[in-house]
Amino acid sequence: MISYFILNIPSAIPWFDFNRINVLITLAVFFCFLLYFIGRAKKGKSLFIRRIAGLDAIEEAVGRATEMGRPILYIPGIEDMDNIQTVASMIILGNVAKMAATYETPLIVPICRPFVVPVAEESVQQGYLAAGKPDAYDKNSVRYISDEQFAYTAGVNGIMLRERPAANLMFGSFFAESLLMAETGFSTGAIQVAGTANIHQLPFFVVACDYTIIGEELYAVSAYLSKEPKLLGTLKGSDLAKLVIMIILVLGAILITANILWFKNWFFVQ
Amino acid sequence: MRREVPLVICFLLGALFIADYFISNPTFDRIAQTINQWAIIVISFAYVLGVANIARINTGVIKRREKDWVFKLVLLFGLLLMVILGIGWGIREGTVFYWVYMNAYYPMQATMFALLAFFIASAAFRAFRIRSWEAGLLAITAIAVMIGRVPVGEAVWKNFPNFTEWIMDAPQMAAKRAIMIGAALGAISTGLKVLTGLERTYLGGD
Amino acid sequence: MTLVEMIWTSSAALLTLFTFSYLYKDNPFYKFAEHLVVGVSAGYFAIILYYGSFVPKVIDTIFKQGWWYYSIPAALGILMWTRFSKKFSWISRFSLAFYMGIAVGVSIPLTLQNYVLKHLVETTRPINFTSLNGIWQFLVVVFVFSTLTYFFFSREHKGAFGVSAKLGIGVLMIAFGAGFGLTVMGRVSLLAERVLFLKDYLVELKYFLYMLFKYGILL
Amino acid sequence: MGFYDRLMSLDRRWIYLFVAIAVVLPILLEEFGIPISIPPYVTPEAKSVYTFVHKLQPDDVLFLAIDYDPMAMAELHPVARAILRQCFKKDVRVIISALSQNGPGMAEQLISQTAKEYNKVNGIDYVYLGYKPYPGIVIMGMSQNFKLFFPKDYYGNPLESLPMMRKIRSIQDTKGVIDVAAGMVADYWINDGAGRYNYPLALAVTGVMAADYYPFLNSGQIFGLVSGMKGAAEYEYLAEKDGYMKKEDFIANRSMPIQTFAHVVVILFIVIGNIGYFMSKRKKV
Repeated sequence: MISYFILNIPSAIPWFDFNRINVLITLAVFFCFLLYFIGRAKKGKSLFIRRIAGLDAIEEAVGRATEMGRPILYIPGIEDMDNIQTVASMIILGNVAKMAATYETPLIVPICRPFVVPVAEESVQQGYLAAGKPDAYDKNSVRYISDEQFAYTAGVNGIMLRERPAANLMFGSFFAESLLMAETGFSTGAIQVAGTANIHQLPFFVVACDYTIIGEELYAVSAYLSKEPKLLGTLKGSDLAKLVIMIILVLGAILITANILWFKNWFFVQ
Repeated sequence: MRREVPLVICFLLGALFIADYFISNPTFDRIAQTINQWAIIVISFAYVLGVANIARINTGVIKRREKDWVFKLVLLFGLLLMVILGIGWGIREGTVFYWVYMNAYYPMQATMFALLAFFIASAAFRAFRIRSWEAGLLAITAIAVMIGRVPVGEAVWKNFPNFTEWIMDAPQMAAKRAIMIGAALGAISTGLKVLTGLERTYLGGD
Repeated sequence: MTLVEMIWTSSAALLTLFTFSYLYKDNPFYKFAEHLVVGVSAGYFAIILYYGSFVPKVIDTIFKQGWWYYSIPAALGILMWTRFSKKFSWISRFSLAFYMGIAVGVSIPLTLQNYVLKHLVETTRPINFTSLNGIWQFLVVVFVFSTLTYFFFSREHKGAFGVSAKLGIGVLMIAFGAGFGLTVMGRVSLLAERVLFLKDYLVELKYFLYMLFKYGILL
Repeated sequence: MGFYDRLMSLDRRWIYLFVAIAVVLPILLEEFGIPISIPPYVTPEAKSVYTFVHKLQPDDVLFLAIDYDPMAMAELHPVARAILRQCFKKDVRVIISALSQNGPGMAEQLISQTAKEYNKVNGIDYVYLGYKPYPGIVIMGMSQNFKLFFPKDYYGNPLESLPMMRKIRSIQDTKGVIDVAAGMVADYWINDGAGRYNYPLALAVTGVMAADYYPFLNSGQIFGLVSGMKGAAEYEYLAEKDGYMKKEDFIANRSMPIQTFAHVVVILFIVIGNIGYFMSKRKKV
């Protein structure tokens, strides 16, 4: 049994895969960017982050639901926790739960993967706790529907048609069900805000929802909502990384036009 | 204990797998692969939580005789039926489990998916109004690509397929690349926040 | 076609129609189909997982192969069930953290490699204004650049920066329009498949009833 | 409310009705013996997949991943079938996996049916591995050694007992991978498969996914892309020209008229919506 793990390794194989040193360096540099800005944020230096329009849309949707006295539907996508979009969605969920708790508006969270159930429950509970209303937390708000994409969609559409939520928030990793849900949501007259980094579904959200959060904005919203300055620091760090990438893009194109190849080749991963 | 131990577990495993990417030692690789398989095992136990959640919520509705409670009975019946059939008689082709899958579950699933053909039309009708320059670009590109996808395109203009190809290759691809790069950075920074314990919403309160 | 087969196919056809009925409006038939599929699919997945993962990965490895260390993940899995108790539910966090650590650790370097570095390398191509291809290539760089500016959070979209971000929005809209247009085809083929299924069913049904009434036999 | 306002806020059920007519009409026409056929325009990315298979020699091994379930059958079965036919006709050997949860039974049907047409035998001319959950991990495993996740094939034969698998340890020993996929399995192939272990990879995906994979085509991470029903029609067209299949076996090409009708309906509605929008705006001004 143990022998399964002990292999005859030719001594020529090095421990470190030198082909990937560029990935390691890039990762380290990116991490340093993040640490630097988190450090600055911790010291209390104010960091400017522009207002992300999607945030207002979320708050407006929650407000609408409160006014109409109807529930909020929060759909966290159909993928498991190994997709970081689902992680970001759970962070946003915690904050939406906090808003819902403050306004005492019911919240419904249908789930597609059983492993997400405990995480969603923790996030919602945490939100209610943060709003100072732990007793208002309804155990039935997080509902596992089904693992199967379209059975899940059917279940969610059923909730939309019969419980008539006034706000549909869809954040996470979505596939073909995006338009099925968004069109049904439109027909029930709900205000809809969606966000995903799944590029193939963005067109449908853009077309059918009132507001769409695109790609990286999903992560930015999750950082922004948590209101912790140190988490905002990571947004700055990722902005700096983007700036560096843009510089590399231009510089790389110029250098390669001048027939200088090493610069581009350095970034090449086997 | 309640907070720190999980954070340490998360950090150590994350570090192990990041290291695995850079380490080419086969023994190390094999250990990492084995632990990776363990993840699947851990998840499979979560199904008990899922099924328990379904049972709790639906029996609640039935007990209180809320609206549509009869349909919740149908739901629980379907669930029990599949579990009993599956455990009792197996799941191979030709079993009742398989037939229920093919004739109850599959047609429903396929029809839900097919509804998209209708929804895509109604969404297009409603949303592709040229209200602003952005909406105009959206609508015009959509129409152009639709024409390019069917043989009508070639009949209208010989180079139509090439034109749609260009849309796919230049602006379309550039946008996807930019979204991809941005989203990847966002995902990595969120991932690092989770590993280092800066972000711990998923673990809940104390 | 036997009677049993006919009943099965008829149920498939009926459920197809029930689901389509939702296009008109929500109704009891759709409700029935919806609840049935949710229940059946939840049961289906639990069973598939039981045979596909639990039996071979847990039971077989631990008891048949005697690889005792596979009881570690099994124990972590069982710890998830502490969520049924209010007092001990915090223990389930160990399992959550275990899975999250692995998932995030695996994805970080791969995301960087495949979604950042590879596309960076491929976007840097020589600039060459003498050929059409070269001009397109230059445009791709410009488009990627401006779309990236749209995703900047540290600055307001004003001035030259705003112009670039605006171009970025335009590029995004073109991409979304193209994605939408490209999809219509796939969705229509799904609908066509369903319609063909119903057509075949009607033909079979006609034949079946014909045989039944004319000759009184069940094939 | 004026005519144009009413046009703008047309009940969506009218649209549904017209879409239904557009799909049913060509089917009825064909039923009454009036088939409509139009040759497709062949895109280079579909052609490069075709040429790759076309250039394989007898006894070369191709890895075919059937990663979709019955949901995507309508769109992806035609191309999977065309590739299998092409391989069997050329005596190229094929290893097949099915990493989509509901796919293995459907894939088995396709494979055994096609194999029968060409008298091919599992274990000698092709090997069908079947399904294992968690595609990312399984793909990494298969790229190192098939036996890690598939000690036995779909039919329960141990891999070492199959003559075809004697010299083949992992995907790295094959000529390349063609992944016919609906859903994110394709990403796993790009990242965890070809990305880590460097073998040629081509995709055949649903129309909706195709747009996402153009960047990978451009970056060389995949060498070809067959997109949806249209791609399948192109593939069938090429395969028919080189004699791999007959016109009667066309599936994708036959559905093209339905597509054309439906596209025209969608475009017409967009145009109608805009006419309503502009006319009602002009009136108000």
